[in-house]
Amino acid sequence: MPLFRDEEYLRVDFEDKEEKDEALWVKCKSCEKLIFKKKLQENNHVCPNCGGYFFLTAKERIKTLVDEGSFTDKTKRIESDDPLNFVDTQAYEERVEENQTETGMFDAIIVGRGEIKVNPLVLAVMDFRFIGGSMGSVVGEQIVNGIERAVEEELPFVLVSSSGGARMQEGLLSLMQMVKTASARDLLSREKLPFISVMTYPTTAGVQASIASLGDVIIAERGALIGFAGRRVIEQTIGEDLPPDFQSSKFALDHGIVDSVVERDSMRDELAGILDFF
Amino acid sequence: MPLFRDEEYLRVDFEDKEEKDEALWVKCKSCEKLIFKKKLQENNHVCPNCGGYFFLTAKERIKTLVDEGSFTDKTKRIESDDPLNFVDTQAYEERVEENQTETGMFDAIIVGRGEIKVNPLVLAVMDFRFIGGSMGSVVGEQIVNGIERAVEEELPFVLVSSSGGARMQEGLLSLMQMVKTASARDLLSREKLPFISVMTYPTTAGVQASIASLGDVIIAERGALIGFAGRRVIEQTIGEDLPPDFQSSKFALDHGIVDSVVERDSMRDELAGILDFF
Amino acid sequence: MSEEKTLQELREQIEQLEALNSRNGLDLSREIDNLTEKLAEREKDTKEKLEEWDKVNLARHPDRPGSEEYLDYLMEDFYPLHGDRLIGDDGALIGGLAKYNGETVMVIAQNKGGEVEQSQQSNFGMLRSEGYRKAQRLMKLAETFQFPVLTLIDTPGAYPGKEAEERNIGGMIAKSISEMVSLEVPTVAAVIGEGGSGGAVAIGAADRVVMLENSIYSVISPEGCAAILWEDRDKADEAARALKLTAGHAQDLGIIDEIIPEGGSGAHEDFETTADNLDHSLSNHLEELENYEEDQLLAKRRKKYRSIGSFKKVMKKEQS
Amino acid sequence: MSEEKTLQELREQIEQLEALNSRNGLDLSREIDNLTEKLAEREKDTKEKLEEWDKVNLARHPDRPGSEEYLDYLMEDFYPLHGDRLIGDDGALIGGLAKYNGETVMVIAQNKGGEVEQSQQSNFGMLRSEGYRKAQRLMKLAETFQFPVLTLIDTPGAYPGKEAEERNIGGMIAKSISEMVSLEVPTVAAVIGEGGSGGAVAIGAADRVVMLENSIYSVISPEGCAAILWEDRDKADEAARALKLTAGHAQDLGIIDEIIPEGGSGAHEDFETTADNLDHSLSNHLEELENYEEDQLLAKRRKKYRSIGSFKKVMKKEQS
Ligand SMILES: [Zn+2]
Ligand SMILES: [Zn+2]
Repeated sequence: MPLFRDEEYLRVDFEDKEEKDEALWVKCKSCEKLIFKKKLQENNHVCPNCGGYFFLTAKERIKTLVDEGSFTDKTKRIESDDPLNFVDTQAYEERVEENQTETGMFDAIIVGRGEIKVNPLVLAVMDFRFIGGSMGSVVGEQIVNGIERAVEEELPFVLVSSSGGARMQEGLLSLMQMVKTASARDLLSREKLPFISVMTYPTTAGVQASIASLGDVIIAERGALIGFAGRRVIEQTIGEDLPPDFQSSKFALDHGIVDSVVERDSMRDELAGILDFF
Repeated sequence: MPLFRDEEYLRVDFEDKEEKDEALWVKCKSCEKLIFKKKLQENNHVCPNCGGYFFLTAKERIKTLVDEGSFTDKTKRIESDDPLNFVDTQAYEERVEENQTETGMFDAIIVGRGEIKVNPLVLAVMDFRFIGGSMGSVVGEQIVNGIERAVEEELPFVLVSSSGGARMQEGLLSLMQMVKTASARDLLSREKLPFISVMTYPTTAGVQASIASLGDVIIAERGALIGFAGRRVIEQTIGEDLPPDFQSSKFALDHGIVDSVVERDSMRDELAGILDFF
Repeated sequence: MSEEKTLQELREQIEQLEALNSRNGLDLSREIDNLTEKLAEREKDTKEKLEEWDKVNLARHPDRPGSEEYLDYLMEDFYPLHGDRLIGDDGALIGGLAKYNGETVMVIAQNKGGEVEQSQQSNFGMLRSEGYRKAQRLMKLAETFQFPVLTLIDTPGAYPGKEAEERNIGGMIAKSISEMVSLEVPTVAAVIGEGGSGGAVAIGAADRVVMLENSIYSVISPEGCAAILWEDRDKADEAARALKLTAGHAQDLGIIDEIIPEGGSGAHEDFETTADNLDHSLSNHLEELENYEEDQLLAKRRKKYRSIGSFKKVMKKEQS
Repeated sequence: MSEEKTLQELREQIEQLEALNSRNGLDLSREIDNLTEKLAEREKDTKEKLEEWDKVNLARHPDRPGSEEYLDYLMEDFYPLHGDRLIGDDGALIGGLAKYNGETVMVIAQNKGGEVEQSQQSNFGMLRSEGYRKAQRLMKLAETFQFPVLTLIDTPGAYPGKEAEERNIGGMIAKSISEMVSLEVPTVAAVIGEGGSGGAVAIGAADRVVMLENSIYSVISPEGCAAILWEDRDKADEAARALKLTAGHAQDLGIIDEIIPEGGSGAHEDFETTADNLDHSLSNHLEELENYEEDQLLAKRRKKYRSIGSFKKVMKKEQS
């Protein structure tokens, strides 16, 4: 049974491309050992040797979480229309296209319906590869769509963030997605549907300062980066170096910002356990 | 026109006793100058020489606040029945009687209806002389009565605290007055009636940790003492001396605990100004 | 000790009088009766005092089971939630989602911690501002999802620290009480050890309040009371008696709804019986409360707290 | 500078070509036309860029009136409220009860502070966690009494400090947005100077949002954007243009409801005209909003924010 059961909103499967492009072996950044890629995938992208975490695409993340064959991609077929005609070192339009080609995604998020240990839910997962997982009009719209779907089908909503914040290239429109998502989030509470926010590496700036921080329960994956301002900006402002664990998951837990820090291997169980209460 | 327009709930006027007992001149603790008592009374019990504050009885406080002749005492004719048969170095029953005789009050609070610069309100004022202004069953009941009267007559409620906290001699019953008053306080919000809490010297422990901290607007009189735990207890716990301004009005303002610090001379204007918004 | 000495002296005196009595036509029966009566009274006093003080010691017993043990035993599942989303996570307050009798409840519990290290982490059950704020957060969360709230009270009192005052701990206690008393879900509070003043009542403004047999609930610690009223901390046992801080008195005063018997000579000796009894009580109260509509529940709760207090009408009395 | 050089070069080139043209039967008209067009475009670009950057400088002008000045001028009465009841009182956020057109409103305003000392006290308008918490407190207070909420936005952004992160400033901004967007009273926000990213929108989730003509509103500071995208902070002017952070653009994007003309060459030159215009606008919006029932208001607000965004349908496109 395929993991992704595609339906109406069929999206191109980018699995093949990845497989093609990449070697059979990858090197672990933590222990520098070569790991057989298949083995790594089977192991939630956690190094079987040292336990180090490999970066997860949205699709890979979904695979680590949902019951096999249960996930239906409901990501809306929309993409950025470059409302600002934004050009920096590259035209935004081009950048989006490039990112789409590289990732096989329309934008930095996948939203769908799935089950985690038989608990049905709407699951939205951000992908950091796509312009830093940044939230522009499309990501905002997809999150709101996901929430609305959850409300309609009376399902819990789970968001896995991996985002540097609001997308600069859509200017004020991106900033407004903070309000748009926060406003939609309220619908869940009104219907007594839980919203579980999972913060991974990184959950910062405009995303941490809006939807990601509004979970009824907030979970940080070990190894996450959680904060509003960037480390360098803060160091410049206060004129001193920050400790290495600054804005880490542990830091967030110690400062009452998240409910728990969870290993990648336990995330699926953790979510199933929480959903069970609602 | 008399300041206190007594009605049904006529209480004994204790003015005479005070006048009898005390000399015509009093010494200011701050500047050590002798002040003519009448002059002091006319000056809101603020030393005309140095600006130092003299201690205010509930009645004196009321005089500094309300329009002349506007105040009607509505304090319920109830007193403590010593539910615990409490005896320390003195029997509580005796202690209450003694305090009643000394102050001419039933217990540590006066509640009534009055006007501050033509703004009608229910005003409750604690009196520190009466067993440290402590809140037992009677004080709790009088506050709730005041709140209920305010709700009934659609008036704002103003509480001037001067209390060391819950009254030990009524044990758990006193502790429960924290819940009783907090619960009643909610009625005001439901009716969109403002509750202004004025903290004076002292507003501490069980009173600061309940009704006094639940004001829509919280004002500290300059010179107030505002806090939960006592200075000595904290010093013993942390093993260091506390700064002199610890738990002062300024301290409370700096730490976001109160909305403003007000001079005694301005309190009447301040309250009138605030009431005007509601 | 000196009390015991006095009693001993009395007993000896009576013995001596009895030895002298009826000899040489001497009739000391009245004196003997007097002294015997005095001794009996004195003994009763001492017993009562010891009883109250014994309960204080039992409630604070180092081996007395704490919140974590009860949650472990009573809850089918417990997912702890952490933090107040602003300052930090207070180890003295544990809370989270739990399954109880198959239903989800929100648990909010004061945690003294067992081992020395744990106790330090949990600050011996003394909450800071962030602990009360965390409690408020969990209460609101429970309200959103209509989960009943179950609180376990076990604290010597709020933490008397500098930072706590800077962070308006009094105001935070007030806010906790205010939130809890207005909460639109059923609430049950159980005092399982020490119910220490404002720090305890902050999570005690419930529809139903129950107490374990050997727990205490007081407006002030006996030591604090003794220091203020007797100006002598060593009079704590006397203060304990005066404060009537046992479950029995709390029930007599109409403040708690039930006394839960402990097994053996106390929960530290027979945890299971105690926990089973607690279980039974909590289940019953929750079940009863779930019969009420939201507004009925709130009306009943308001009425309950409206009526707590003890006073009498002032008779025409002379005042100066 | 180098931009001006390029323009100068182009102009000279055109002049030279024109001088050569028509002489000796040479027809350079096409080349001349091309260059002229290029010059015009380039000039327009430069103007736009300068315009954007000029506005950034105007919005940040040291003499630009701040919240305190507008409140002084517009409000018949203002009673400042202080503190967040937990951590402290953030000088970068002033707020309180005010009389406006005879009615009570709740004002929540970012305060850069004028004088050097004031500016330091108010942290140059950069709010900390307690500032956002204070804003939330005032919003809830306004809701209790059904007072409309008026916010004035003027901040370079939230304070990027260590303590701010320890106190979950991101979460506090999120909470502010969430509270504001659900507030059951009419809300109007005015950007009067700098509307700096998340720190600004935290008090900007209003029914109506207006901007002073020379104010800016941006997802990121031009400097920050330049540093990240151009890897060169000095490209801030270019970034400013790209970000389209002026009132005109904000209106084109459908994000704000009105641009308020400033007097003279800007509010710093003609405060009164500017303040009068702001007054007029705020009054109108408040008046309009007061026609709606609570639930209509909320429905309209939700609909408004639901629809903000710009995207297109994906056409069948080839993907690997
Ligand atoms: Zn490894
Ligand atoms: Zn003096």
